[in-house]
Amino acid sequence: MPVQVIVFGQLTDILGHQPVTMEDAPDTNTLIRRLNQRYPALVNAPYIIAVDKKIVTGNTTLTGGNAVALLPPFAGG
Amino acid sequence: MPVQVIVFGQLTDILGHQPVTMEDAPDTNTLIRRLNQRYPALVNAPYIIAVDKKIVTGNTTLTGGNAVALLPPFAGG
Amino acid sequence: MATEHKIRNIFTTGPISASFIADSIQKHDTKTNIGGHSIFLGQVRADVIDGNKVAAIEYTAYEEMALEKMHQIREAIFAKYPLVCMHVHHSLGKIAAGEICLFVFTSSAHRREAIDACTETVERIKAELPIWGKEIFENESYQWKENR
Amino acid sequence: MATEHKIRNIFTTGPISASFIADSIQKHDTKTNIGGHSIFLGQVRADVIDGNKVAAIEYTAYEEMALEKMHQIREAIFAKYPLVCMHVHHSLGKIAAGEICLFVFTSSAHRREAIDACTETVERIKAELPIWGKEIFENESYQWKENR
Repeated sequence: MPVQVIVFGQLTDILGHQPVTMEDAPDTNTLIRRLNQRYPALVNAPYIIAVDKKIVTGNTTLTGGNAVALLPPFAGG
Repeated sequence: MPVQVIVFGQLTDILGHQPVTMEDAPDTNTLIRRLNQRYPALVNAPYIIAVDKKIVTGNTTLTGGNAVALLPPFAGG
Repeated sequence: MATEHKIRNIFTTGPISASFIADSIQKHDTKTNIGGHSIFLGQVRADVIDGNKVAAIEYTAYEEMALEKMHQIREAIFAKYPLVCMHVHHSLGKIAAGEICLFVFTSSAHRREAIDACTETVERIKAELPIWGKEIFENESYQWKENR
Repeated sequence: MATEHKIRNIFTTGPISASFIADSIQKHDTKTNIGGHSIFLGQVRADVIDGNKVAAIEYTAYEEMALEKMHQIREAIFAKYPLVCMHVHHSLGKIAAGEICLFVFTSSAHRREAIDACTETVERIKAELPIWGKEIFENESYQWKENR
């Protein structure tokens, strides 16, 4: 099941500005493992994960329709 | 020794807007006693006393050069 | 850091206009060490008391004493908070309901200091400056404003 | 009192101008139940880091998520404080040092509620909205802004 991943802030230095499509990502743990393989600089980057604009903690099941976003520390204002 | 007394706010309803000159007021206690005689409504009015723009507490000696002000509760802003 | 400030006038006759506030904000765009501004505006409320609506407040002050006191407050606030600048304006005369009568404006590198300095300055202005307000009702009766 | 609010846009491209702020203030002169306004303005600081001076911050956001979150914050603030109104504006894109990038404006009958609501909203915006800032130095290098 392919999942679209978008990133923001300093993570765009690693993954770029375009959504990245990851094949075979049944849950967020698997997704992150695969992203870490493809983008080794991601391993030590701080971020939280949002699925469909809600922050998730712990491993979360994904379907092809989910929008996954990796969010580095917020810096508004 | 005549002393000039100015008042503000609700006290202008009692003493008016012009400075009041009080004769023979060697200290603030005497001054207030004489003012209370002349303006009975002053007795129950809340205020603090400033001599030369400094708030005084307790009886304070006056000279003819002092500016005495009676200040009802502040209501700025 | 000890900072020397002159006694400045804070009083202005009539309401404080939005354009005056905008000019004041605009002037800070060259002070690039500022990260946060905190502004408090006091506005005259059309309170209804016993069926009478407040149409305006007429402000008076013991101006000389108020300016000396404001100077002390300013010095104390600058000693306590690392501010870049502080501006205070208070209206005198008749200010209609809906108009602005107090403008306190503090700026600092970081937000917390600007916010705390502004709040403390507003509280001290209300508690310590010899200023009075006559609440004038629509039927032309009045009562003297009391701060809470 | 439960108040229903729609999701509103808070984002504006480019800096927030003093005249925009003035217009926003001016619009409140008919709301005569307001006694106090509290305003916070965030301004881009020309910090010097390792000899490089910040010339601008380029803001980006996960806009959809930020607007949903801001809506929740707004609802929570209105539930907690008796506000008459609240306005929030945040810049996106490149904002030069000295320009304003955040405008939070709360109004209530009494000062305390307006001030507390403004402060809490600013803190929550900084902590909870998915917004990022790229600090662009005069030599065109950059670093990512971190909130403290």
